[in-house]
Amino acid sequence: MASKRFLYINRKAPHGTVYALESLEVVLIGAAFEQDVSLAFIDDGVYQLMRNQDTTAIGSKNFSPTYKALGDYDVSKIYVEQESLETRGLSKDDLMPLTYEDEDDDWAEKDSIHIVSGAELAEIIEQQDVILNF
Amino acid sequence: MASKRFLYINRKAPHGTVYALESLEVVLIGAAFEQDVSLAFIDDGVYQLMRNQDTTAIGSKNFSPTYKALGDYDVSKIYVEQESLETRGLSKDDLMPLTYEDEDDDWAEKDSIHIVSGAELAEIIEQQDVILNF
Amino acid sequence: MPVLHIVNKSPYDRNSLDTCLRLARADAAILLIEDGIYAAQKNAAASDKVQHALGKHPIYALQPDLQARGINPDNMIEGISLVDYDGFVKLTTEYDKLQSWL
Amino acid sequence: MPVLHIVNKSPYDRNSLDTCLRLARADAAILLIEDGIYAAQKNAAASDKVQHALGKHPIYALQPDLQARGINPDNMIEGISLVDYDGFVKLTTEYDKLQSWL
Amino acid sequence: MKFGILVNEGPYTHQASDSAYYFAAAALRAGHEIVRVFFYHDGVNNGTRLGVPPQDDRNISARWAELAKDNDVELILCVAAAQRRGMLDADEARRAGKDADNMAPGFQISGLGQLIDAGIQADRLIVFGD
Amino acid sequence: MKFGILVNEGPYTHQASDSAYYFAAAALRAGHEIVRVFFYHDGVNNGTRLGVPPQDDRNISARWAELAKDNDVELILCVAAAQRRGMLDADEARRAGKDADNMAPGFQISGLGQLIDAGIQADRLIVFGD
Repeated sequence: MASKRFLYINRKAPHGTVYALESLEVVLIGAAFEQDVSLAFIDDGVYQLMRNQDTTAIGSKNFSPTYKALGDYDVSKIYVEQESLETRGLSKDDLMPLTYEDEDDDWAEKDSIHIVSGAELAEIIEQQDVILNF
Repeated sequence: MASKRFLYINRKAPHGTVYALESLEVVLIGAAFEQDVSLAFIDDGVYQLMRNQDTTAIGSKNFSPTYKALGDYDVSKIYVEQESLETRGLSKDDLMPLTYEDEDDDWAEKDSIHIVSGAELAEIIEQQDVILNF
Repeated sequence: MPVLHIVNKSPYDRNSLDTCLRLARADAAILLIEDGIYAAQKNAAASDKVQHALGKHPIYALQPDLQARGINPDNMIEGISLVDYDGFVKLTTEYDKLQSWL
Repeated sequence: MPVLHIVNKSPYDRNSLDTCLRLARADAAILLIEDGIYAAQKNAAASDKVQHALGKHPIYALQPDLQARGINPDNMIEGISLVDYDGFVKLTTEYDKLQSWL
Repeated sequence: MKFGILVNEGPYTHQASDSAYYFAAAALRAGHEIVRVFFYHDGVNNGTRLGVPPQDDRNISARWAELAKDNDVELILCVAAAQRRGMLDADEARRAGKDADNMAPGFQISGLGQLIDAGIQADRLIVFGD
Repeated sequence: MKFGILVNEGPYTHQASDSAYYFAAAALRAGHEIVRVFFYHDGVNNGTRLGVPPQDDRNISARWAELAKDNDVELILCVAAAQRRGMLDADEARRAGKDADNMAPGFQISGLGQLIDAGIQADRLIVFGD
């Protein structure tokens, strides 16, 4: 069967609701299906990638380090909308570095995060076969 | 025991979520406790009072006629914020008429709905003992 | 074939309609369902941006959700088309990508 | 004694902070919890209105929620006070009306 | 055409499950196939057999089960989301050492892979949620 | 000081139940009394005894029950909201003709009047929700 293009759209902040955590669980399971996978972080979804999240004092699971494992699951197309970052006073430096090893380039370590404009993201959305929202 | 002032604040649209319905259930049960009861409708909460709601085609319970029974339960202080109406292009004529019979005025039928400014509503909030949000 | 954007939240409570309008390409359609149908009402604070969006996108609203909420079709912004659930299904066959702005 | 307003939603997703600021009297305090703490970040789109509100209201933010979300106290708007859960309880004893903007 | 449906919210609190149900019914009416309805997050709570809604209200779980039976549609609850929230079938209950289970006939518990598979099998995957 | 606490959301999906728990623990630590925790809407789902959260995550229902036991706090689930959502104790299950129940020890089912009563009894009623 030909592979399909799956896009996971993340628009919700982490911790206030469970959607970010349970969305990440789908991405990790889905990686085994060898489809073409992309993740988009839009609006409050960009907060999911913030550095230095520490949930000790609210007692819930700190799943944020798991994003760093996405590269190992061959999930390396991570799109973050520029306008969503700007609205929140954030830049790429505020986000965790997410990388993957490019097997077509002698396993060089490369950046998974692509900061994109709304127009670019609109085009990425249109290229998909399956769009998942949580 | 001295009676307390209870304010129910309704900020959510009906039907999309169950909060409006379950909030109304509390008000009706609470009426038996002979406390001083007020209801405020703010933001999308004003949609709860729209005329002509008909849920036949979405299959859920149409609880909107129940608001008309509030007067019979001695719930007659219903505050609707003017700015919330204006933002949504609504006026009092778009809302169901809600009335009560005033026992101190020979059971004259009177209007329960008071359209208030934000400043007036802020003062009403400050006069309460217990504020319930759903 | 292009994208059908589905918006189910009130434009006064959440940012989902705004984000949808920011990210919908000119060939995409928009369907308002559940509390999203409040965006279809005319003479309201969100009406101008919806009116403007009608120049770029076909916009549909789910009639059962309008009726449930007491929004009279006469009070709808002109140019928005009403569909029932059969029409909703038909739209999802005509557009091959479905994006729900949850 | 006046009102403690509690806001638990992001100012970019919902309208609850805006409504809180519209309806909070000058003697009221505001506590940001859960996703509400994103309003405490400086140099962001909501910072100006929060800064302005600080002229009228004491504003508090729940430190455990900031820490969970990776917001560094250095990136907080100056004048907002951090409280832990013990401080949260203390605030609710000092203000005698509690209004949660759900 | 083949549809997959994802339901992210539980019964009664959000309209998502109602909207998904009416969409599913209309799709079947139009002659389409529904390859699977996948319930995730609080959506797993749609699978309870213990609900006792008021007489004058709909029974959301029973309605889903009936639609599935009449049209041979798979109703899948995500196992991880279901365990977290206390939605168990007899097998899961036994495995977890619980003294009761609460899942309704017509629903099945399975893994998240079934959601990805629905995306692969279906011509359209549609999501209903909050 | 006497506190009443209203929890409008279920476990795990929204932070409301966690925030309410930490607030309650801090109030008790400070020597305050909690007259009642009332669970309404999806909040009733906090009362399940069938939850099987992952090993590395908190058990929200068990944590509430323990706090209540150690500090003699009433945990009340609204009966109407609970019936709608399939959260039953043994009595409710029998009355409704159901073959199982799912409520955890430490929780009780009662009417909405208990919420109003909490508002009357308590010096402060605080609401946690979505």
